[in-house]
Amino acid sequence: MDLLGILPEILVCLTALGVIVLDLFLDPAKPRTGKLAFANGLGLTLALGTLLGLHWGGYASVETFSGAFLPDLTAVFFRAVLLLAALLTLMLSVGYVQDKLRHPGEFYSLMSLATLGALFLVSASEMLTFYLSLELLSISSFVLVALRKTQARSAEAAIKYLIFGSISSALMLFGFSLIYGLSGSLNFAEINTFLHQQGSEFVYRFTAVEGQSAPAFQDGHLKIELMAALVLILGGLGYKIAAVPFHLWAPDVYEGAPLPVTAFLSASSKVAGFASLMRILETLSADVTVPFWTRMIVILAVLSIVYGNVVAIAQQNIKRLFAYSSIAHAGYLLMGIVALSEFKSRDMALLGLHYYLLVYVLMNLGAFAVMIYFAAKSQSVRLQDWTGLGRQHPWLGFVLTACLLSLTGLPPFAGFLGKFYLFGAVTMMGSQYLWLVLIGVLSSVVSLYYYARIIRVLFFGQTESSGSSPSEQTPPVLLALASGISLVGILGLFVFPNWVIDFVAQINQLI
Amino acid sequence: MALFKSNRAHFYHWLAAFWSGLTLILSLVLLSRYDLNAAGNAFQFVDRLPWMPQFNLQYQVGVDGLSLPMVLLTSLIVCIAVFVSWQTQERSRLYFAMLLIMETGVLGVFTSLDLFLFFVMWELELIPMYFLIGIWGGPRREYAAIKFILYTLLASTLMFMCFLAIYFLSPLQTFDVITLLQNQNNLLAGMGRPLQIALFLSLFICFAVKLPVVPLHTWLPDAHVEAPTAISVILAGVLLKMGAYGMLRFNLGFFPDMMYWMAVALAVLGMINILYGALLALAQTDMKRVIAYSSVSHMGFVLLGLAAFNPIGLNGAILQMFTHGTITALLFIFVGVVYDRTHTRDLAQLGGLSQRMPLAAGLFVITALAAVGAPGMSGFVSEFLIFTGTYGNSLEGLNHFLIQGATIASALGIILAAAYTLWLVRRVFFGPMAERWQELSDINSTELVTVTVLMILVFVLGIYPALLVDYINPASEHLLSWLPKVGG
Amino acid sequence: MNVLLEIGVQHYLVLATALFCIGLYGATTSRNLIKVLMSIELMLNAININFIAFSKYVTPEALSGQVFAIFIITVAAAEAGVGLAVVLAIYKHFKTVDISKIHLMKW
Amino acid sequence: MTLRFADKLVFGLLFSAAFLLLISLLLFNYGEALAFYVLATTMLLSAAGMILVRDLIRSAFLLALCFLALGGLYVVLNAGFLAAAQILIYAGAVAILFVFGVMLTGRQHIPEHEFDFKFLTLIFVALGFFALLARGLWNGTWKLSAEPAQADLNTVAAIGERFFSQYLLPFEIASLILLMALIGAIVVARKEPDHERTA
Repeated sequence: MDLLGILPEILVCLTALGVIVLDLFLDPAKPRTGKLAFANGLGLTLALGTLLGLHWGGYASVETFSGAFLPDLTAVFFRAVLLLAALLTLMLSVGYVQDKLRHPGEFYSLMSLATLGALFLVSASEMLTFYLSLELLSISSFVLVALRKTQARSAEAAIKYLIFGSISSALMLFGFSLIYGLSGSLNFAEINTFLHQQGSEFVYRFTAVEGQSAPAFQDGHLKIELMAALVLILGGLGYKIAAVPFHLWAPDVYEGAPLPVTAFLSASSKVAGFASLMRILETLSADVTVPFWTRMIVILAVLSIVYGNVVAIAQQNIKRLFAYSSIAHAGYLLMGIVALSEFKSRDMALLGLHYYLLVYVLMNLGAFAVMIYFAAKSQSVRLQDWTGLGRQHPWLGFVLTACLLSLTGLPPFAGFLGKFYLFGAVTMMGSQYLWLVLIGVLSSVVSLYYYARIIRVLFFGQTESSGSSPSEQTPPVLLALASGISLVGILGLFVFPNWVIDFVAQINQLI
Repeated sequence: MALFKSNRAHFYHWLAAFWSGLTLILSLVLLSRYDLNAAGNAFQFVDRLPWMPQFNLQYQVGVDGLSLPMVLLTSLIVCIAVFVSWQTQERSRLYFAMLLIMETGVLGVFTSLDLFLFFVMWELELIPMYFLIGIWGGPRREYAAIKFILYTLLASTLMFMCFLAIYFLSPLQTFDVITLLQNQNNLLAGMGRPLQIALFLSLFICFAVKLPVVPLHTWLPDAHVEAPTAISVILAGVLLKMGAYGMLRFNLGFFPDMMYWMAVALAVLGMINILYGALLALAQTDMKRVIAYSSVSHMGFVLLGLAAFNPIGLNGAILQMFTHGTITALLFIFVGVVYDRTHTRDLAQLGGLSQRMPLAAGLFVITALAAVGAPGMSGFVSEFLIFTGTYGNSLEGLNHFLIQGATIASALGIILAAAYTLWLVRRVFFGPMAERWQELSDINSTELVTVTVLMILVFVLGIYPALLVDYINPASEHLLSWLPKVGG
Repeated sequence: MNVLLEIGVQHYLVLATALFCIGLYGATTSRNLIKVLMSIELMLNAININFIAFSKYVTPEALSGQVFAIFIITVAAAEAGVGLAVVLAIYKHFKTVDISKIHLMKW
Repeated sequence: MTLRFADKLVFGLLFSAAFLLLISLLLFNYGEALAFYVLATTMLLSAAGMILVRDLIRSAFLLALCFLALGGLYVVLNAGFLAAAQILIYAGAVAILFVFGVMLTGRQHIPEHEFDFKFLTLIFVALGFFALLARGLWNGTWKLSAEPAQADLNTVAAIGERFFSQYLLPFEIASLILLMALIGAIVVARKEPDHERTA
């Protein structure tokens, strides 16, 4: 058995276990967050290094574990993104964990386990592994959300997350069971082959009756069993990416969860959700199913974009605002998924999805890094309490501004290029989807309104005369480093997007 | 071409002055080395660098007779704006950084020869503007800033859509402006007529917001009033030109036949702009608002010149862009001078200031004359060219007369302009003076230098317009050569 | 009558669907958190019926459905454990397990 | 507690009937159809009762009954190992876990299911969903196997063998899930030694 491909996962797993064991040996009376974070960061860095080293070393991925684990190039990309996200989350969390959480060991261990679930999720190639990795990610997220035990909101968020999560994973499983019944297999590749070969059996044919005019249905309707499977699976995954109407948990969970956990959910969980959605849809794509799921995704995309952006305008709580913003971003990414359905726009769509998810992680975590510091400074996550913070901390304020503008999709930040690829892919599908692009573009303008509100509060407002000069309050090194990495990332990816393009082109050649 | 390397200047006024001065010198060098004898259609100093070769995307810049005056204007006005804002103390580092980033953006707009780069630069100019208005602006700055950015961004989304469609739906699959302009005939091949019209109109609306054309102009007075002086100078002097530039470069360049088809509409829009702006200017009590609306009026002349579809009118329009840039900059500088001393722009409170600041009053009178379009100054030349052009416009039949009618109606705008400008002069500098203005000082040397430089330019162009028209004319002839029926 | 007497995969599917709907109904309408968790268990059990029925009728040799069901049971147990722990935390803060009274944040 | 008598009736009847039938079926394998119908009815009724009964403890016991009946169904489906697992894990552990949960959170009376318009609407939505899905699945084109299922397949050994070959990775992930749930549940449910409450 070839264990080299799974080595990064093994390292992350060992890290998670190592951290919890290390926690036992450390004196609980002394501050131990730093040591635990260091150990965890070391493990994650090692895993990321291994992953990249294997890739650059020319290691060719092979299916292992009887087809359960397929670390193809897409998976390599997303695993790198996920490990990066985990590292950034780790960096920005240290201060918060030290101040607010009583269980640093459990926090870091669970964070690593959740990351591990996400890693397995993006490279799973059969339904059982897929489901189990999803649950590993989900259940550890539930616990992470509940981890701030002194806060009632934390528990409330956790229970809401848990209920919604369990129901939607049950829906998805029901869909899985139907697919299993239809195809007789759990393996993604076999399911895809089956649908290609016998997909036409799942369509109601309307044959012309003599003497009557020909029926209007050329391709017919999908039979209910396949349709139900598709709807249920998409519903379950729609929850993971917080697409409307499966978004109900998101605002409350974002608000109630500890801030680093919110950051983690908004980055890692979303990346894992989209990577897995791409893989599932690729599995379920055959001539008969593609038109159906395309229609569904279009509806989800439009609803998410419009709803997320419009409701975000009214938010006063930064965490809630980011929840709605993340819903809207799910909508933009779903537009890319729509463009996956056609051959001519497929390359562009893949590029858009890969690029945007990478950039999304950077800009979101950059924003959260600054927000965690500001929240600690002002002891609040309400927008009006942040007045003038940008003036006190011009550098962090600048990073936050850059991330917000990138989220809006303004040049010269990478978010702009990402949106360009996504919208471009949809444009390539032809003029029948131009209205979708128009909605996307116009709602980006709407999003500027609420992002600009944050910027306005940070910079335009009157500085409260707290008498503290910027120099005496330097943010923690790691947090500053995380925000710096994000900033460099979103600027650098704008100027040098080529390596991502080349990488995705490589993926396409393999497909 | 090193014009773009000027952003992110780090500290203080001198550094900003140095960079913007350097940019000005460089653009003058550019002017002197520009080859007048080359054919009008060629872009010169083209510089290209692959950016995303997979998408035929590159960093490509260059200038022609249309963009060269604009580059010159931009670097001049920004340099002047730096001196105008010499007094800015509060967070000057950020202020000048923003100013220079904006200059980068605007220069990029005028020189980029790649649609994608053009769009990036177009947006790049927005963000600093938002901060400049929002942080250093007047009492209602937040409202003005967000209104400005939302208007412009909404408009530019239309442009973005249009560029996407041009790239992905046309057979050319490129953002390269030079290639696109050379192949404009099959640029739109394979697209239905409604889509073509939609593309054209979305581009037009985008630039119309920036110009601004009348129903879309409401952001302008707010932004002008709330912005600090130097920013008003840039806003009126440079940013409005971006709209006109876009219209000439892209609407006329990519869709010449549709532009031609819209000629009458253009003339009428221009006329409305001129008259409506002038009438509203008459009704204002805020100095800045008067000038803001006069900008609307003056930019109407650009539209009108465009509608002539002959080189004379087009030369006039481009020249008008330049002269309006200089003259409005002058006007705003004077508003700034007055406001710095009196801390009010309310015409009801001002008056008789010439007793305390005679030099400023004298100079302001000259500027006002220039704004009105008195002979001997550049405003006169450009407006004269526009009127001659449009009166002898190259359309046929009824349209010909319709445009002539619009021209005559617009001539009324000149009278109105005289009315509101002279009225402004009278209300501010003459008449009885309130007691509290006794302590005012006259215009200082920094201000005097900036004003003089601009004023010399106004006179020079007024007396010897060929200085610029020589550059402009080949470009405008080339632009018109694509038209289906016009013989140039 | 033959259809009713000869038990095939359809019968199990309909049964599973019924159980699933009952569970879904309970999970979405119940006001008691513990009952919600119990309803979710019902849904998972309905899925198990599906998998095991398919395992018998579709892939009698491979047994993959049965294996899947075993894992679902495992995960369900884990989920129930974590769920009840969170419910206890809720009870500690709110002194109730009534969903309609847990609304620090608007739903 | 108005339905106390009805509760008792339902509860007692179901429990006794189901146990008798379950045991007899397990022992004598008395006809698949009959077993299916009896077990299915028991299961559905106890599930519905679990949802509708107000007392939580009874709910929990009805849930256990439902799990038991399911275990019986698994026997009918030639899944002996699963039946054992079902009864041990679900009926034995999970249901009892819920009973503990009910005890720890106090047996509060939470009013629900008023017989009003909303209730009726929801019932109809649920029924409609069920009807649509059931009809589709009943007529579904499943990939049915040609050869009949072997009743004597040694499922325990077969499943064990598959755990360590084909499904090794899921097995490992499942072990991680259990570990994580253990850590998580302890962390979340544990009382803090010096519990200070901050706003």
